[in-house]
Amino acid sequence: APSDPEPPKLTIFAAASLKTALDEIAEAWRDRTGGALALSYAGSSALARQIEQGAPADLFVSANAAWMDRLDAAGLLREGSRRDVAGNALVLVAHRDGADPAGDSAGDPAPETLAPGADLVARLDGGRLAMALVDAVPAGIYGRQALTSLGIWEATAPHVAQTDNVRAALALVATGEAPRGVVYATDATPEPRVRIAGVFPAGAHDPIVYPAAAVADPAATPETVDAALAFLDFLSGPEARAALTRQGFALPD
Amino acid sequence: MQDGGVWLDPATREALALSLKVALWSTLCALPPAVGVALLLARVRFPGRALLNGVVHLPLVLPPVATGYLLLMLFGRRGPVGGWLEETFGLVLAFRWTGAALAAAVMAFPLMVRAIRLAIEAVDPKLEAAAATLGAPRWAVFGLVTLPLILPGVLAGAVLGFARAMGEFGATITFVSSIPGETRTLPAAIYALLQSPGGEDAALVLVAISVAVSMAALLVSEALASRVARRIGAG
Amino acid sequence: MQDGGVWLDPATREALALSLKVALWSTLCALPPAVGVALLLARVRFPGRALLNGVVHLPLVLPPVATGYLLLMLFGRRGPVGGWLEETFGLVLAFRWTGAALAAAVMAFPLMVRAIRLAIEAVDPKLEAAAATLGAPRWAVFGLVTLPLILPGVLAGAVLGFARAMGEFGATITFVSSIPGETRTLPAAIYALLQSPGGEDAALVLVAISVAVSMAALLVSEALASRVARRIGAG
Amino acid sequence: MGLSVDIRHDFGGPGGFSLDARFDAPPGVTALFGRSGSGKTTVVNAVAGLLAPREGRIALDGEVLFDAACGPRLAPHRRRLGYVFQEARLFPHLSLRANLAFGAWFAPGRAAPGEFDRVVEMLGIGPLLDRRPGALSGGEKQRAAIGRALLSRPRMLLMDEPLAALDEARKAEILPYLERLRDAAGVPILYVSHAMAEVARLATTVVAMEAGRVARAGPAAEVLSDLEAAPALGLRDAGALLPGVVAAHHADGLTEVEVSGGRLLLPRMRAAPGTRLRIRIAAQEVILSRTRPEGLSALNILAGEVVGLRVGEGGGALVQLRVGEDLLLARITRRSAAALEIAPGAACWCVVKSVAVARTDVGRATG
Amino acid sequence: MGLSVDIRHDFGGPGGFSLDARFDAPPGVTALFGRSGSGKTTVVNAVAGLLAPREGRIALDGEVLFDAACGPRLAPHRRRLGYVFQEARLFPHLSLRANLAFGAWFAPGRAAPGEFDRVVEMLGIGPLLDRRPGALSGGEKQRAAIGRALLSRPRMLLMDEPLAALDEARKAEILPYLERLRDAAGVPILYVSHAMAEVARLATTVVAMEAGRVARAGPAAEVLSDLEAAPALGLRDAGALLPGVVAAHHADGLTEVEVSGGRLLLPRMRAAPGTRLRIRIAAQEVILSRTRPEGLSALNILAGEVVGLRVGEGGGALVQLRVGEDLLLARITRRSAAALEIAPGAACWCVVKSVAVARTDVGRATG
Ligand SMILES: Nc1ncnc2c1ncn2[C@@H]1O[C@H](COP(=O)(O)OP(=O)(O)OP(=O)(O)O)[C@@H](O)[C@H]1O
Ligand SMILES: Nc1ncnc2c1ncn2[C@@H]1O[C@H](COP(=O)(O)OP(=O)(O)OP(=O)(O)O)[C@@H](O)[C@H]1O
Ligand code: MOO
Ligand SMILES: [Mg+2]
Ligand SMILES: [Mg+2]
Repeated sequence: APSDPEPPKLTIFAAASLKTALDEIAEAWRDRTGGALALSYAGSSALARQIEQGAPADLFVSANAAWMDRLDAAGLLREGSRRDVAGNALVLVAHRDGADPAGDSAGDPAPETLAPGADLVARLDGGRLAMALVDAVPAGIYGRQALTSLGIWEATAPHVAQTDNVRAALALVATGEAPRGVVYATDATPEPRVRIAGVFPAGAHDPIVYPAAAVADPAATPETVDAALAFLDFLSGPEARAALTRQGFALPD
Repeated sequence: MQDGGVWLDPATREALALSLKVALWSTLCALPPAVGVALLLARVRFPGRALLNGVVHLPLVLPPVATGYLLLMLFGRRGPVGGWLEETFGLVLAFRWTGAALAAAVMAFPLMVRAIRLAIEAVDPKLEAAAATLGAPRWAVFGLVTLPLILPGVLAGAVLGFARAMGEFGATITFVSSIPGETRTLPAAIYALLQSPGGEDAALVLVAISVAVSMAALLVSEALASRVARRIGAG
Repeated sequence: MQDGGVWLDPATREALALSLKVALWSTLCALPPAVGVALLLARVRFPGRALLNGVVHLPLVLPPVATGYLLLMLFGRRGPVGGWLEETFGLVLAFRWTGAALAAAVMAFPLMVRAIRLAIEAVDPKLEAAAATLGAPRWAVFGLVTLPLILPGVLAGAVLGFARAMGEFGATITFVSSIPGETRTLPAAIYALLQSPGGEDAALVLVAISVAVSMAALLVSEALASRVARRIGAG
Repeated sequence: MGLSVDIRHDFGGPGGFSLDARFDAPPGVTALFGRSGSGKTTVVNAVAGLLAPREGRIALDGEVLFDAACGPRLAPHRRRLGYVFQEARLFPHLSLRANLAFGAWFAPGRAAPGEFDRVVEMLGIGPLLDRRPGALSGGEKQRAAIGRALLSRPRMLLMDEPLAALDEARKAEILPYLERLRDAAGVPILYVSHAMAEVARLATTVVAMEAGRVARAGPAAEVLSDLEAAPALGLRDAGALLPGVVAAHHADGLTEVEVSGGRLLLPRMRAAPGTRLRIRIAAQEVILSRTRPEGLSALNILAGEVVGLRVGEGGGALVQLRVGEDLLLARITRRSAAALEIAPGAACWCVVKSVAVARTDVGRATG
Repeated sequence: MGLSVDIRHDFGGPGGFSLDARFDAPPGVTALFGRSGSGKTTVVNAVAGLLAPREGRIALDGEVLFDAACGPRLAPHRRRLGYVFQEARLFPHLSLRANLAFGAWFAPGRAAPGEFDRVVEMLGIGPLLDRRPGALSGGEKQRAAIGRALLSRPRMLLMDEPLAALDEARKAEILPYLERLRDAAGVPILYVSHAMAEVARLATTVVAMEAGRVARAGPAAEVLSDLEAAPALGLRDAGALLPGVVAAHHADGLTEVEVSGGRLLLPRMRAAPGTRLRIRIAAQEVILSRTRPEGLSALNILAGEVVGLRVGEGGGALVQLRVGEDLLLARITRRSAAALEIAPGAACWCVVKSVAVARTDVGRATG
């Protein structure tokens, strides 16, 4: 409550891809509660490992369910605090030639829904398909799942250029280095140099969710625990949802 | 970022101040052991010399993330060294700026050692012998002859180390995360910006700041070095 | 990874071979310009010297990802330099191991320049003057006196560069991504493994390979260097 | 023809030194003589092109090497001057053999066959050829440095105290070689030395420097027999140069040399009868007598006439005598000068020991 | 007491050199004499502790500095030997002043007041104190190196050709200082030199080296007047040492010195009557006569008796004579030896010019 004398400062470890949205939400939280937040953005894997090593995080927002699962299994999460706070979609982006730097999508052809057996390779025109690392980085893993379920992974794999994170894949398409790329919708929408050329049919890959949970710290004061749980609630609240939506995130059901 | 530009953005200022603090401390703390190790490698033949040499170079060879991972495992609160340090000296490295300094120092260490070692190998041992015949014990020979003569190399090592520390990112963020005000250095801030849509412009500003700081450090070091060189050289 | 261990894992072997190729080529190609730039910085006072010095150090100061971005902008197919290279020489860097070598070379460049520059500054100009009085024109003085005398420094620079190239990851993957057999070097593989839960053990194996290779390179270089030093020194 | 130097230069810094040197060095050997710190090396460096004087001009055989005002500033490697530095400056990374060969790689034309071996032999560095400079003694380094300069086939040699680190025997082997170079090959030499014996033997021209200025310059025979120049050159080292011609070799190991004032018997030398020589007679080794002395072990007694007398401090006096057509200097005590009534015009017998004229004191005359 | 050296060492490599040196150096100045490459610097390095010989033992004043077998190997800085290197080896990063002061920082005890200024004055490097070695001439560097060693208050001085780069006048200023050091301060000196004049003046002991071996060692007066040792030391440089006592100073600038065989008139010297001196009479400056010569400018005529004769190659002969209680050497031609019927037992007059005995030839006698 805003009347609390001195709310504890929370440290939140969050996947870097959530930065814009979370910064906005943190601002709102501060305005609302006066509580200070320290947000540490990095790759989900690094953050998870740090929590394993006793990092002073009160909350963890991951881009990847697998790492959250691992912390869960290790008993490092506060019982019952885990929830999905956001979702995302995977899209096929294409480089938009210099013609329309304003990023006005009006002239763009409407995105197609990729069908099983679609000839992605032909659309590459000899170029590369940019993706995040397909067996390590979440966006890459989802992408590979999608292409596999469409039955075109085998054919496409030799043409894939993998990057260490999904933003780098986006950059490859944005600079025109790669004609096509598979990225999150949240990354594609604000980038004027790419257009969304395709979307994946529902069920082509596991649902993309961003789980959040409070970290179990036996030394934590009750106030901190309360504040952490309160922030989790706030994350699922209307203000946060609005911010997430503004950044293009889907909302969990 | 409100009106007033990045210069007034407290988060940026915080990151810059932290980067400077981390880079300075890591350079200062790594320099003496770097001189020591360089001396060992350049002058002493001992078993395990090759191993030491290899270990020193490790942070260069490994991807920074791997180095960060190893640091986390060793110096993390639950790591063998980190735990011991905390118990014995109450020194916590994990998720503190001290840890960021450690990571930066480790990454910069091979660069420092090499530069200093090169300088040591260029010192004419005849001068050291002359100092010894004048009654100077080993430490005095080192302090009065060797050290002044390798000063340009030490300076070069310090500059390389400082620059590397200013740019260090992979190992730092993997080891101590990116906690604002504690471990969020400029590179970590740049990374975070690059990870979020529309962050490129803000990232460019940080890049520019980072470049400006390092350029200033370079200029200062060059001026110092040329002064030292003038003293040693034509004199 | 089937039974038989990583040594037989073709993907690992591929990454190792590629890393070696990239590191070797980047070292070899960067060495001559590094010598040139080191000479310029050490010996010539010209306007823009500070700028050149700064530019050389940039890759050290910037987070590798930022360097990778800059490379992409400049040397990508659509980048000003990249496009020109492709048109003029048919040289494509994007998504090729050549691009990885470029990234590695750029990252290693400041280290090489520093080491070589230190060595150049340690050369007694009186020896070069002596060579000139014996009729040796500038290039011969360089080739017959300066270069042999700075060989230990060049070697040290090469080792630093090679090690750095073996460990380079951030700039490489940002610039040329990670394509198995073309640009997927050991560090990229290590990074990938470290991203997924449970990948640590496999990553450690790659780390060990990487360390072993670099140790070997170190040992060879040390042996070479001590041979050179013996020739120059007591002789 | 020859070398012409006319330069001014200042070194800044505490106790700064300023040089103002002007002299002409005709072909032959020009000795730069002067106390430590008088500016000899600075002059040689300027001639070699290693130092650009603030002001002035340097020309060799009519070709301007350096002109501070507007003219050329020839790079050192285009001057083709073989420089033997005061410190050996051998290349530490090259074997002695490669050090010696270094200059020849860039010299135009081809070496005289056997030249390398001759030089190595003369310098006594044959067994050391495969060593590196770091493993040589001080004198060995210096010899190698001499060889390196000689073998670069220079059009002029600059030698800065080349023999200072060497023993007498070794010097006696190198000096004749330098003489042959001067006479047969006609290579001019600018020669810095503190040793008057070397200077007197080799030099055709003497330039005495004092505190950055040329105190006295001129033909060696003239300067060395000059009463006024003697203090500047050092009294102990005063001594005149007599030109002579080998007359005969005697069975008992002596060589007879004809000088304008008579005949001298000197220790045997390898020079065919008829060879022209120059013989340094150190002033302190000449004994004067008003009557012709008899029964002395000294074999050479020449008749002379006193030309000048200079009484110095400390009980000594320097006497200049005409012996035949040449001038001789004798250093005696003031007491003797008084006792013998030495004065201009007085007739005197000059006693010179044969052996006092050391082998290093006898040089071949130029041209 | 004194230094005792007994070492063996081999350098590998092409034309490898092997050293086998054994000599004792009693207090005073021990001259290491020998041709270039004979191993002098190697011996000095071993004494200084900069080279550990393969085998042997070095002791100073009874204290073992080095014993290859089992004993101590004292580090150089514990030996407290002031070493003047053949090349100056000044510290390039320190001013001349700091270079000079370097040794004093580590020496036990306090410097004699004014010592620094005295040394600087004697070496003539006062105006250069604030310069760095890079801005000094060759001779200036060498003088600074001498000063540095002197000011380190060593218990022994090792000097490797310390005066080679200096002019005669400068040498004449430094030699008396070294003498005072030897006599007044009792600092023993191991002195490497090619210059016999220096050796003869300073040395109380002479060690002649040849190709890594000690060819002859002994008290200076004995070795220098020894007919057999003369070739090893260089014939031109042969000359005996006569002990003498200052008898009187004359108004005409001469000093009278009493030697066992009579009185010598020498150029004036600054030494009170009664001072004991040693005077080097170079063999080639002695003229022999069977009858007492008259009317010569040479003032010193001593009666002697031939002890030995050594006929060399090249027309020369070396004669050893007893003059009073001491031995004198004279170098004359074979022809004169025959003409004068020089043979052991023959009575002879020895003519020595006053001025031929240069100031550098007269030293104070030890102790
Ligand atoms: N490191 C080395 N390796 C091989 N030989 C060496 C080494 N140092 C010296 N020598 C040889 O040992 C011999 C003696 O050297 P040293 O320096 O003692 O001579 P030196 O008597 O001092 O001569 P100089 O008068 O020329 O200085 C020389 O022939 C030299 O070539
Ligand atoms: N770089 C310099 N800066 C200032 N002074 C210098 C520099 N180089 C030489 N000098 C001074 O110039 C003077 C002349 O030096 P130079 O080397 O020509 O003397 P030199 O006659 O060769 O003496 P030496 O016989 O001792 O070698 C010396 O007093 C020296 O201190
Ligand atoms: O936010 Mo991520 O874990 O870098 O895709
Ligand atoms: Mg000089
Ligand atoms: Mg020597």
